Amino acid sequence: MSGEAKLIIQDLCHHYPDEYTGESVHALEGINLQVYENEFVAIVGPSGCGKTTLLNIVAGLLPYREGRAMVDGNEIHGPGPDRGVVFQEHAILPWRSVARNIGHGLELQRVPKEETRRRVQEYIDLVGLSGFEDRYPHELSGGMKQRVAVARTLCADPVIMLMDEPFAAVDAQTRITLQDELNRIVMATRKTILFITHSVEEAAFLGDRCIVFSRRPGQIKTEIKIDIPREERVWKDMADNPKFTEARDKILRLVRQEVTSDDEH
Amino acid sequence: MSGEAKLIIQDLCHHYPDEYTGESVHALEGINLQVYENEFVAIVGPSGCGKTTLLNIVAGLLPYREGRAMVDGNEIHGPGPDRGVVFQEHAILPWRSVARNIGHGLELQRVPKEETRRRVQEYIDLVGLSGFEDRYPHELSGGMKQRVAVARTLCADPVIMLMDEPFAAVDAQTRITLQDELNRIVMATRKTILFITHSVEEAAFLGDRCIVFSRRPGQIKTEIKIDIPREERVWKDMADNPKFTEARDKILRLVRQEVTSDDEH
Amino acid sequence: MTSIDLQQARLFKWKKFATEGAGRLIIFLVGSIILWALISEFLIARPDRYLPSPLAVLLSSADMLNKGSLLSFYSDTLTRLVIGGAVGIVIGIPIGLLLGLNRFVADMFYPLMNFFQSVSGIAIFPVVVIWFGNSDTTVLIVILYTSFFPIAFNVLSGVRSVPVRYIQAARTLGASRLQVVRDVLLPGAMPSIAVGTRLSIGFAWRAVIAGEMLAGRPGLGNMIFSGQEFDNTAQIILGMVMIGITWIVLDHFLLRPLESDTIERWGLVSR
Amino acid sequence: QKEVTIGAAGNTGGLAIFVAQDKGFFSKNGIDVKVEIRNTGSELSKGLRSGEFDYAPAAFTNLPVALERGFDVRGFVGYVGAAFEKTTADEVVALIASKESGINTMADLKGKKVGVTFGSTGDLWLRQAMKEAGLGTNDLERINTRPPSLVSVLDTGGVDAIVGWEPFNFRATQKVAGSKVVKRGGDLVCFCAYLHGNPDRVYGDEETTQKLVDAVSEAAAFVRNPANRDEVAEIGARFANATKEEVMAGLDFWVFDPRIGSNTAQAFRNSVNLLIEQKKMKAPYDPARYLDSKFVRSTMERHPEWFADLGKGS
Amino acid sequence: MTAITEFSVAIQKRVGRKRLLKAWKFLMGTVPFLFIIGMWELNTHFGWFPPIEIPPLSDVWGAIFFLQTDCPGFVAAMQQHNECNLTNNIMSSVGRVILAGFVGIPLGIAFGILAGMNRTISGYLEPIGIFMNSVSGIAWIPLAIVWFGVGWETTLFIMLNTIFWLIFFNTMMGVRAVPKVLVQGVQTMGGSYFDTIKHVFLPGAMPSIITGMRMSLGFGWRALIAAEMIGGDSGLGFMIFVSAVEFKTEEVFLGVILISLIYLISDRYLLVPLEKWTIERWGLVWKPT
Ligand SMILES: Nc1ncnc2c1ncn2[C@@H]1O[C@H](COP(=O)(O)OP(=O)(O)OP(=O)(O)O)[C@@H](O)[C@H]1O
Ligand SMILES: Nc1ncnc2c1ncn2[C@@H]1O[C@H](COP(=O)(O)OP(=O)(O)OP(=O)(O)O)[C@@H](O)[C@H]1O
Ligand SMILES: [Mg+2]
Ligand SMILES: [Mg+2]
Repeated sequence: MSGEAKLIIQDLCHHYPDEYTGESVHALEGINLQVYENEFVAIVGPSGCGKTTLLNIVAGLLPYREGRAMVDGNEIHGPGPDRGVVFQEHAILPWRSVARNIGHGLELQRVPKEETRRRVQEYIDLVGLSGFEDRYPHELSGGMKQRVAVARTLCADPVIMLMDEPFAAVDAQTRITLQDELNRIVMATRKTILFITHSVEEAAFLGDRCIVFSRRPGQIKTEIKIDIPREERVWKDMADNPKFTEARDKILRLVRQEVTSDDEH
Repeated sequence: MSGEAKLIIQDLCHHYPDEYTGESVHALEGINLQVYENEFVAIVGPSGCGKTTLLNIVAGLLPYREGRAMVDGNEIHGPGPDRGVVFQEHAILPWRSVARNIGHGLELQRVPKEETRRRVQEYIDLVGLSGFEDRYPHELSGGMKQRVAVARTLCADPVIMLMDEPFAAVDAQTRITLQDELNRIVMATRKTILFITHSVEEAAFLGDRCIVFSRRPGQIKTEIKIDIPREERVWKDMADNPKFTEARDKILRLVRQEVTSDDEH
Repeated sequence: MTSIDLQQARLFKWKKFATEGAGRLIIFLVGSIILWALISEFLIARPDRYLPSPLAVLLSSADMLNKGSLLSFYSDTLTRLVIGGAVGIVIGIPIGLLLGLNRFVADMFYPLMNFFQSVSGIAIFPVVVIWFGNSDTTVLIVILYTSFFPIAFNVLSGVRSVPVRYIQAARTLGASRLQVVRDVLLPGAMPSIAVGTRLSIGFAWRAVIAGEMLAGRPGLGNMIFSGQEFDNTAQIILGMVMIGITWIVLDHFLLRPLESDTIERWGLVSR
Repeated sequence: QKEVTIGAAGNTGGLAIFVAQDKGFFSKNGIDVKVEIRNTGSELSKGLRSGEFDYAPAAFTNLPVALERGFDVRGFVGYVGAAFEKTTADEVVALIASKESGINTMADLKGKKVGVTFGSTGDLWLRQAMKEAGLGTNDLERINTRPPSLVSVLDTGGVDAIVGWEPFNFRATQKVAGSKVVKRGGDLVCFCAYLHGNPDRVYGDEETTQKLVDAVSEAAAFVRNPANRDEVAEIGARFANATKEEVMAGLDFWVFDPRIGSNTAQAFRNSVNLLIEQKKMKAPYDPARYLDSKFVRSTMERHPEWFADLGKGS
Repeated sequence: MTAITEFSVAIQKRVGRKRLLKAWKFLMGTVPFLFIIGMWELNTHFGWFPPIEIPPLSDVWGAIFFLQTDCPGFVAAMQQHNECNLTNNIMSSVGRVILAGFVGIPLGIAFGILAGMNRTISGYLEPIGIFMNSVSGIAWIPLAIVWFGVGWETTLFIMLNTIFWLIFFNTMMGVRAVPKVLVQGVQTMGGSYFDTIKHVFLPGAMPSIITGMRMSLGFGWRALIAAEMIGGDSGLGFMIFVSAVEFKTEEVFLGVILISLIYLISDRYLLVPLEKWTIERWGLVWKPT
């Protein structure tokens, strides 16, 4: 991988205390992971394997005890604007207009008004929401809301962007559009991204590298490189792209194994 | 057609007054229709063409001014137990158990308790709800609720049964089961039925005669006889039944015409 | 599990007990009584006048129990609540029904009812006193007045919110107007009636206390009021504590179950 | 023999009624009476209106207002006060100031808070006393206080002074350390109250009314007799919310004179004039429409001994 | 169609059926009021009930001027001149509501937010609140009189006690209902603890707070009137109570009518629109409490 590691995770484990019995749930076990600059890492794995847990730790929303997690060389302690998060549900604020939602991160960092306005407009254009600046979230469709969420995170210019199943809640048609768009945005902004998904197709389509998690306690099972140039990653051409179908089928097999062994369990 | 006409509709028109402008919506225009004893008439037509309006008039829920509508030779004035209605949404009462919902019509007509119990049990068995007598509607699935609604109407022993898209709100799988079941029930009870649906397949599968409505103002466009013996009407054999596929495609074509001309409009 | 784990688990359980549910409540109650006693003992210059100690309040209750006045006040107040509240509800339900059933009647009387609802029961007290003197009748009228509106308005909206489909279905089964009311509208409005009843009794409870105070009729309200007039602060606090506890018990064990029962039984509201 | 309900105020002003009840003067004169106690005069009037009582007393301070608005009653015997010999009687009313307030004279009231029951005779007296001392209505703040609360508001320092009557005055001086009487009485107003009932009641059963007047007159004579002080105080303590000493102290100031005469009428007129001045009434009210002396006259003729100790008047 | 139906259809077309229905509804609603006023006038005429029980309508109207007799004018009334009895009482009641609102609402919001964010705090504040709400505001009056004496302090205390807990509970519920992701979203953008309050909890709880404000006005106004009657020395509640003592029934009627009008108007034209505005603007669904 080109560049330095933006995110470094070493021997990370996590246990949740159980509310009732006091016994703990073992969610993550010995995770070692590095995400390099400009890289798009996708994580897939069976439900409940600890993907969200990992992301929350990186985002600083969940304190950790065992192992280390560093962004840009700094140990993670609590959330910060160096790691932008896009959540599955629309985490944008209903009481702020589109423009003010997107500019929120800059506002919190006390960036001057003029500068904020300029950058907000830039990202509004980037995600194709021109004309909707003054709308409120309840006036937008689900797909548009997620675009606002992506733009909001981008606008704060984080070192790494964390996305937790961002497109899980939108319908299939919109999802495809959003994936194409995200791809375009990644090309344009060259962001470093850690992307969590349930969908194998999504992982294969978007990721430079795809990491497959095992069942709980979540461990890294394999990682698969997907060597398709970003320019070629457009859905309408994908069905014919052998690299894509191959990667997809491989990931699918690995995930299936996990799910089935889970069932036997 | 065998037997006498149970339902006679002559030159029926209907206008709704508009709440805002005071102008009226022309919903039905010159409907002439007869439903004979033991006959199953299905009505299809584009959305908003006035099907529900027609059914409400026959049910007596909507007063009409122009034309005539008679059941069993009596002019229709208000609702009555001679016309049983099965609505799309579950119109069964949440505060009555299954058995008491089904026996409600008999209760209202002050049929003796013993007799009521016997008949209710008969219909519970008929619709396959034995064992659920004392459950409350919120404990049932959508399909089961519709079975209760059908049993309730049957139990009151109406001259004609009116059904307004009764299966529109249940999922596809359940729907097929319910259609098979309704067919079986029709065979067993030999009821006269006026059935409204959006689904061309449903109309072709259930109807002895299918009436296609034009766009609003609703007029009868054509009627198609479907000459399949009831015993043969089972979904698993239908795909191979040429009479069925032929009728279905014919109705489909007619409805498509209406919808498309609607779009051009 | 190691012994350390066990110890930790025990600690965890204890922590849970201290921060949640009944345990927290017990700690809270004991704590606040101790705090009260301390404040009364050390911070207040004339505790018997401004904040008598818990013990003084307890003694005052023993004293009043002895004289028999406490129980008689208590039963007087409850009797008034039951009579006034019941009459308010019994009048409120049919009127709410009538308004819910008939658009014409509703259009006509809704604004009137709305106006009188905003005239709070306590504000009409001086008027009622002129009409009926400082009598039980006055207190009852004020209770009735306050408890009438919540139930009437709730029944009205309850009846209105019964889906038209239910009514149509019953009609097509051959139900008469009366049968529709009995079989569809009343049960359909039941959750609202339960909510309204709870609200009504809550309003009535306030009205009883205020009415007794203002009219000087014997009861808990008057007990706290005369406590002030005769400089017996312990009696005031005793009365307040009894008022609070009575309401919590009444609401928690009688009215709330009534409400949730009707609503949950028929699955009308998914919670 | 039907039971008659009589309302009385919970202060020592009702001694004649309490004594009549306790010593059996009612039954002796042939009536069966139940006595109901209320805190204020206005509560009594409202009770009479709503039919809680057959007879009740009301003072000349708030009664005329009600009369003007159609409250139809006839006063037929004195309850407390002495508007027969002269037109005023207010020794029982006093202004009591707390030690901290530093009030020594009426003039010191300027800018102070005074607790007084609105609409009571005490209120009327205060206004007159202020006028006498050259104080305007804005010079001090009047706080409406129900009679039983008078002592405690003075005690807590909620007010600087109170205007009340017995037993509250005496109680205040006893309970509130350092408080003292700044002004008492002064022939400013008449603290007069008469027993009355609505005309149907009074004239519908004149026999009962007469018996009641007889009983009250006899009891009043008993109360006035200095030899009975101790016993009277004991009875008073049981009926009113007061101690024996408090009742005893009140006996020096209350006058129990059942008679009705032209001075009574004049006292009534004076009171009405003050009320008009205060914008509480609109027009004068003829006392003849309220007062009826025929029952007391009859008693006086038949039992002169009950009135022998009283002075002359008209 | 007959001429009449034609005419009616023409009118319906011109004005709009909805608007006609609304006007009709309004007219219907006034009928009982007119009837009551009519009966009231007839009573004055025939004297069924004496004026002490039901004063003539004209007297109630006249009471306004009577109470203001020596009031030098509008400016003086605003300055609370001593002779402007009616306006003084109105202003002191309304003023107390406003004052209690100014103190109670921010306090209630502050504690409500703290309690909503922190289970431990709420765990201890909640039982106090439940008990305080159970001991209805009115039952506090005697103790308040002991503590603060008769006067504005007592009435203000009663108001505050009522308002504070309602706002507190509503804010707490509102804060608890704010989805956690919204908070996390702000945190991950570098928002501080204070930022989450300002940008998430406060606006998120706003509809609930405003509902609480509506309830406060309803309950607070009632409690205030009662407190003024029992332990106050000014205000509309005080006025009607004193007027009743002095048998000035027309002033009592006037006071009662004013009390409900002030409440109705402030609820209808201030709080209901405010409630609607926040809810509709942000597309938040209103949850009945
Ligand atoms: N707060 C918590 N307390 C206790 N256990 C938790 C908590 N959050 C998650 N878990 C448990 O930890 C495990 C991992 O959860 P996590 O949400 O990380 O899974 P996931 O991979 O994101 O699943 P999904 O694909 O369904 O989102 C699950 O078994 C879950 O039940
Ligand atoms: N109460 C009403 N007032 C005014 N217009 C109405 C009313 N009910 C229905 N309409 C109008 O009358 C027309 C026919 O309505 P109807 O409900 O009978 O159609 P439908 O064929 O049942 O449609 P769908 O298939 O969608 O159920 C529609 O255009 C509708 O907008
Ligand atoms: Mg997850
Ligand atoms: Mg329809």
